[in-house]
Amino acid sequence: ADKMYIPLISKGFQHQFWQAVKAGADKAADEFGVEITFEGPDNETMVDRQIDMLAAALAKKPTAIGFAALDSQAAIPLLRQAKEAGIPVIAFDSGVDSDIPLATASTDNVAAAALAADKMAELIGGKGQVAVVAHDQTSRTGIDRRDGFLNQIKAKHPGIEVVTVQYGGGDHLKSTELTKAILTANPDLKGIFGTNEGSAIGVANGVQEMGAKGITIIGYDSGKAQKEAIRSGLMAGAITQNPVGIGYETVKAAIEASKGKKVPSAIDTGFYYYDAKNMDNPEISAVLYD
Amino acid sequence: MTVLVDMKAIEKRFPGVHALKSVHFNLRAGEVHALMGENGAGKSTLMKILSGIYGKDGGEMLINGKVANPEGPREAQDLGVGIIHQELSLMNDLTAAQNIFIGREPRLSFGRLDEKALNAQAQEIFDSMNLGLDPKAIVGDMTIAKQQMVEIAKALSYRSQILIMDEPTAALNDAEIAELFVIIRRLKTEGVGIIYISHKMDELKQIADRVTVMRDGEYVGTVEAADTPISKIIAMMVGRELESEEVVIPDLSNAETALEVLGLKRGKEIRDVSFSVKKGEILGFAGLMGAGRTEVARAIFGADPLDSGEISVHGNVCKIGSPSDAVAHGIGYLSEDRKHFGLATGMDVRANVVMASLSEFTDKLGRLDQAAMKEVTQDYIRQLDIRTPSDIQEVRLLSGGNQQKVVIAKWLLRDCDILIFDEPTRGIDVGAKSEIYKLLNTLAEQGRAIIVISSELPEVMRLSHRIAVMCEGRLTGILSGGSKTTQEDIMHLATQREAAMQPVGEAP
Amino acid sequence: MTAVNATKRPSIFSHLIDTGAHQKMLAFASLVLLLVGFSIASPNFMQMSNMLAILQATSVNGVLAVAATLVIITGGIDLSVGTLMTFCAVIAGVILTKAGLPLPLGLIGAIGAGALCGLTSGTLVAKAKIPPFIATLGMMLVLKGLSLVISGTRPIYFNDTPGFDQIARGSLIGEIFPAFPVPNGVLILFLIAGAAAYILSRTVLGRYTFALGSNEESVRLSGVNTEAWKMGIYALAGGICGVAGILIASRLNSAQPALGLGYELEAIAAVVIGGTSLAGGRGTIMGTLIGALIMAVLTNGLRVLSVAQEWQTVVTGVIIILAVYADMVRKGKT
Amino acid sequence: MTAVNATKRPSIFSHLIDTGAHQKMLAFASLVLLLVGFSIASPNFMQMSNMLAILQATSVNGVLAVAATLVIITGGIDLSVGTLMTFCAVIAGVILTKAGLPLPLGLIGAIGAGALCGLTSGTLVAKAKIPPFIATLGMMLVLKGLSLVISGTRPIYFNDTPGFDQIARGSLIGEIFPAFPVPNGVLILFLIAGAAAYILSRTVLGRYTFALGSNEESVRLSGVNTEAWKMGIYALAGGICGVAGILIASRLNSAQPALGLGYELEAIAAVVIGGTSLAGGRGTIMGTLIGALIMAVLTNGLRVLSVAQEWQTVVTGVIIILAVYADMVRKGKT
Ligand SMILES: Nc1ncnc2c1ncn2[C@@H]1O[C@H](COP(=O)(O)OP(=O)(O)OP(=O)(O)O)[C@@H](O)[C@H]1O
Ligand SMILES: Nc1ncnc2c1ncn2[C@@H]1O[C@H](COP(=O)(O)OP(=O)(O)OP(=O)(O)O)[C@@H](O)[C@H]1O
Ligand SMILES: [Mg+2]
Ligand SMILES: [Mg+2]
Repeated sequence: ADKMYIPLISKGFQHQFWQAVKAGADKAADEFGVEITFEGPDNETMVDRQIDMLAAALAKKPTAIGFAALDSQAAIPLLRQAKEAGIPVIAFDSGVDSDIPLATASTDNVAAAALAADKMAELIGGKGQVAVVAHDQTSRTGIDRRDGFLNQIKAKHPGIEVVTVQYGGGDHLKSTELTKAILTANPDLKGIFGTNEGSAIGVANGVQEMGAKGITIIGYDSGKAQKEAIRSGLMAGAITQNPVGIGYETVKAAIEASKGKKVPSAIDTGFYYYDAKNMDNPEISAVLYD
Repeated sequence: MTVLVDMKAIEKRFPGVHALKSVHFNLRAGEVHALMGENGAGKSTLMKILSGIYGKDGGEMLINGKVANPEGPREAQDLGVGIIHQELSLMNDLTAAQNIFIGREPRLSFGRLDEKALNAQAQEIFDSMNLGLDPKAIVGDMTIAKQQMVEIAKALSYRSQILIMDEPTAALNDAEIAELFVIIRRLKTEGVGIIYISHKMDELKQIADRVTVMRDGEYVGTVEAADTPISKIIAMMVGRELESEEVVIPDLSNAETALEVLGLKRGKEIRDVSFSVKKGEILGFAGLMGAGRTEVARAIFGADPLDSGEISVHGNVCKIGSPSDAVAHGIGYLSEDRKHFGLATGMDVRANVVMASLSEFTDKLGRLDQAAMKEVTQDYIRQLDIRTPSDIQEVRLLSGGNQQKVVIAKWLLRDCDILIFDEPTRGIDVGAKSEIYKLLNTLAEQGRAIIVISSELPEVMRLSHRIAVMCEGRLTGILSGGSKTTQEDIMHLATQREAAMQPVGEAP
Repeated sequence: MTAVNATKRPSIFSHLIDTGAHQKMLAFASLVLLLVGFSIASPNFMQMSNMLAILQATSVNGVLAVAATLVIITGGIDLSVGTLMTFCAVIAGVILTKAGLPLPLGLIGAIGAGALCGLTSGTLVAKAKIPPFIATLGMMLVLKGLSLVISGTRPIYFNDTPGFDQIARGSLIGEIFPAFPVPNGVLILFLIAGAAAYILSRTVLGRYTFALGSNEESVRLSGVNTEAWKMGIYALAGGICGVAGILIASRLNSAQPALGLGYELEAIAAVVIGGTSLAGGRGTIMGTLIGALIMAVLTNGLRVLSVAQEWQTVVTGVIIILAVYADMVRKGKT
Repeated sequence: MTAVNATKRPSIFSHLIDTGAHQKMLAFASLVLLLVGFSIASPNFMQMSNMLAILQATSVNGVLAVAATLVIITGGIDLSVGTLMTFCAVIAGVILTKAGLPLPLGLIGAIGAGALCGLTSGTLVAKAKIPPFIATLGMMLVLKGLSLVISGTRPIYFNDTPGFDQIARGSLIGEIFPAFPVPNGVLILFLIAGAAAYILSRTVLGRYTFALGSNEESVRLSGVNTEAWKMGIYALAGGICGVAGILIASRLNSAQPALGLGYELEAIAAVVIGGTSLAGGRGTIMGTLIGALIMAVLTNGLRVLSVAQEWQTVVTGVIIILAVYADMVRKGKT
């Protein structure tokens, strides 16, 4: 018989985070002997393009589908179509406002960003000005990480003022440029939180180019540059999710669901804060990627 | 005498048009060989074959005794063939000198340009033409006549042994034409063979040695210019005799004034111009290149803004801020530059003819009546004898003269009370010209006021009931039409610079 | 003046029609070639559901491309189509969800907002003489910002407007012919395209659209109020973008305020692949539709074939170039 | 040939020159206006470090805009500048990091790859007669895909090439005048701009660049091998994009294969704001530089003022339109 085929429709493709998810999915595919494909739109605003991808994936009569929804509602009709065709759907990274996905493998971005806020407060001594360089103003991950950070600061760290939130689209160069502008505008700034890999590297770059001293940078995700910046002390640390785990678990759950097995409805793949001290711990280094 | 060019039984077809049917033509060294024929006869096409722009479909071509099939203008140039195209083809953003030497710029090492040498060489050519043009002037800012001069200078700069001039004088006035003839005579003595195309019959006697006539893509015959009367050549061209008419000046003493212009001013171009035209009158405008006639016409039509001045139509002062205002007041303007301002050359004949009158063919919902548009267009195609395979042929594929007829048809259809024709017969053949003269007279008889701007004095004199003359932006006088006024009278006013400002001769 | 009568030469006329038809047939052939190729390569491609998915994917981009065609024929360009679409979707969201007004008001509001924005671009181009590229680039940014401002940077859902999602997703045709559940979005695309084609070929507005692109100055000197007409064309294009806004909002059952950037290039690409010249003066809606379909078939087909995403991009680029190259070859331009 | 001597009427000609200088002065004035406005609005704006940040921010976009200017003057357009830049950065990464070859080879490789891709676009445009919009759109997609393929969809770091990040970030000027640590990236921008300006005004290539944009057919009929020259210009523009690739790679100390989309519109916007006509035939590098600076100052200033992101976008759109409108008014076009 043909191999099982499981397409994964993600939120992105080119970013290192999504490539790490893909790596995890590929690993599971090898392990269980199934065939997968992995694709996602150019950026996280392209909700309708993602739906077109989902439609094309359905046309291939897959065994199961992995889906990271850019919008919690927009894809529901197609998911219904999948359900009618008896194709199990596993959500990853973000959930869907529907009971169709049998399982959701994701990170709690709000809680993770709150952890970043706590670490930031700890590192700058509980008071002072901080800024956020976010990757997106409207996407689920962008909103969750920004609001997770802001709300935690507001709730738990009254001495800290978030002076500005700016959005660089995850573009390294744009994030660099806007970090420099933030530093110019706020000479007393103590720290900056970058909400994804591109933003974090942009922040580190901007701080370096401006020669600013004493800025605490907290990033998100990993990647070689970010890991090195943390090792060298340029960045204080970062939140890491477990993208490889997300990819792996998604494929695994999809296979089980397609065999009619019961899968847990929420698969929390977890997140960690890492810095120069703990990043070589096996538990942490396992979820970091280059 | 050496034969430079010998074209035998040349054939050329375009989709839907058999443009050349076994045409013969030869050119000797040191002669001016005029190529004559009605609009669309195939003159330009024949010359494009000689200059390598089109390939021929049949026949044989010898250049300097050798069989030649130049593929592209570069090869033709190498064979000694230079051409001044009928349609201006200059680079508007570049200077005169840069245009003239495009592809042959004087260079320094490493592909650097020697701009100094470039300008100096251009200046040399202008000097030899006795032409006061600045080599560094941007071509796009020049008047059409000056652009034509640049084209001529460019062709001369190649020092070709065979020089084709396709209607070089269409945009020039008499003084400029005289200068061009001096150059042509000088080239003749140098042994250059010149092929000369023109619709101005009087030029034949002055410059041509032999005349070849074409009709409808066919070869009619070749005659010696000196011993063939013009009327015979015209008969060869159009296939019948044309009778020439004298201007008849109607009595307009009781006619109401249609258009009155008072104190029109704009910068240096228009300096206090006032005149009026009555219903039924044809007012001619004469002047040298750059006299400002076009500027005045455009100003009245609202195409360019004014500094000051008052325009009244049928006695009512009106504010004309744009051409659409002017048309709403019943004023029409046929531009001298058909390619840039007269036609949408990418559209078909029908679309161009109805362009100014679309509201006539539109119903309440904005739908167009194609059938009606087709019918009127075909009427004009017949009336003006526009040579086109159909009314939906793209205008750019028509011959130059036929394009001009399309513009005329556009304004005839618009049926304005006041019509300004700027160089209406530019590039139009003799036969069609007399048809257009008749039309203008008919329009005047119907009570329309007509202004004709023309650089051809015979045309102005043949048509005008009164003749306004301009010089350097001023109206230097208004002469009465008819045989009493001579060319000298007009030239006198046309060259009356500054100082003497008194208008001579008042309205009748 | 010999009697070279046009009516005596019918061959020319019919020849012209032939060439025209021939060309469109061949453009269509490119499309068919793609369809056949993908069908052979993958058995899953040629299914009713996938064909419907392709049509549905064409609908939004197709409507935007129709709007872009109008502006491009005048010799302009409209970079704001994508964000204008989003803006109109947000306006519909505000009217229907935030203000809770009835559905027709929402639709009128979206289309009206589109027309108004188009009119603004048109005014900038026609009256202020700002080059279309800049005027619509500015509008693109302004509308992108305003969509975020008005929506409060979050999606507006249409859950309280029952039937809203059926505008694009439902299928009137499917109710009559259950075997062909063509989504309404596609129907709307064809209606809009038909209307635009009619306007272009049969009305004064259409005539001036071509004339402006062909030689604006000569049109002005024919006494036409070119500024007003140009503004009208931009407004019409804007209104059509409003329809696209409704379509995408209905498909997503939400107004996504950040959407729309990058859509302008895709729309313009469809227009140019369809044979409309960016220099203005010539173009057809039919061509644009075929162009939009070529893009959609290509994207879908490569996905169905499971081509790796990075290679999908490469192949798309190559095929766009080839499609237009084929067009040039048959027009004898090379 | 009457004695209407142009030199007898110096007013017209000198008027033209006056207007020219006047115009550039005024374009510059827009820029100064922005600078002054932001300085008043925020005390932090007018600091040396921020001015350097603005210059640095101009460098990549400025170099791309110079490349785009060349192509636009020929009457074309280049949508591939952004992804070509990325492609060249990736090529440099492959040569330097993956193959471990010496620095100069990496630089030559990047610029050479850029020139080659430019030549390809040029060939498609000049020989295959594919409209520049489509040819470069296709190239944009192809290069985007190839960058991902070649890099294996991950960034290539230049950690093993010491000094690579100093290409853009270091400051030769700063070593001489420590008070003005102008980054090398800016220096390179000015060098490239200077070279391009020289080529445009003083060399045969530059002459044909303008001539092609002005009236290609007439150039061809003058016996110039227009195809070869056009290909040369696209290749030159491609090479310049290669320099931009080196700059961005050096600034990020890595080749980011997914970057580059959207950069083309920004570059073209700088060109048009700088007064170059998209119709071709006219334009200046100086204008483009000013255009790029206007964009950079605007973006930076609004960020320094901490204007909310969505309003930043709106204001940017409005100011781009106003800047060009001011240009139109002083040219007396409205
Ligand atoms: N490229 C073309 N495609 C189709 N028909 C053409 C083309 N060029 C010329 N023709 C047709 O060939 C015929 C001859 O045109 P040509 O330009 O040689 O005339 P001409 O004698 O120069 O006329 P004129 O005095 O008006 O300039 C005309 O009927 C014209 O419409
Ligand atoms: N685009 C332009 N730029 C600068 N000067 C111009 C321009 N067009 C016309 N002029 C100048 O305006 C004056 C009037 O030119 P205009 O074309 O009106 O003359 P005209 O009497 O119609 O002559 P022609 O016989 O050449 O048509 C001349 O001095 C001319 O040089
Ligand atoms: Mg001719
Ligand atoms: Mg004139």
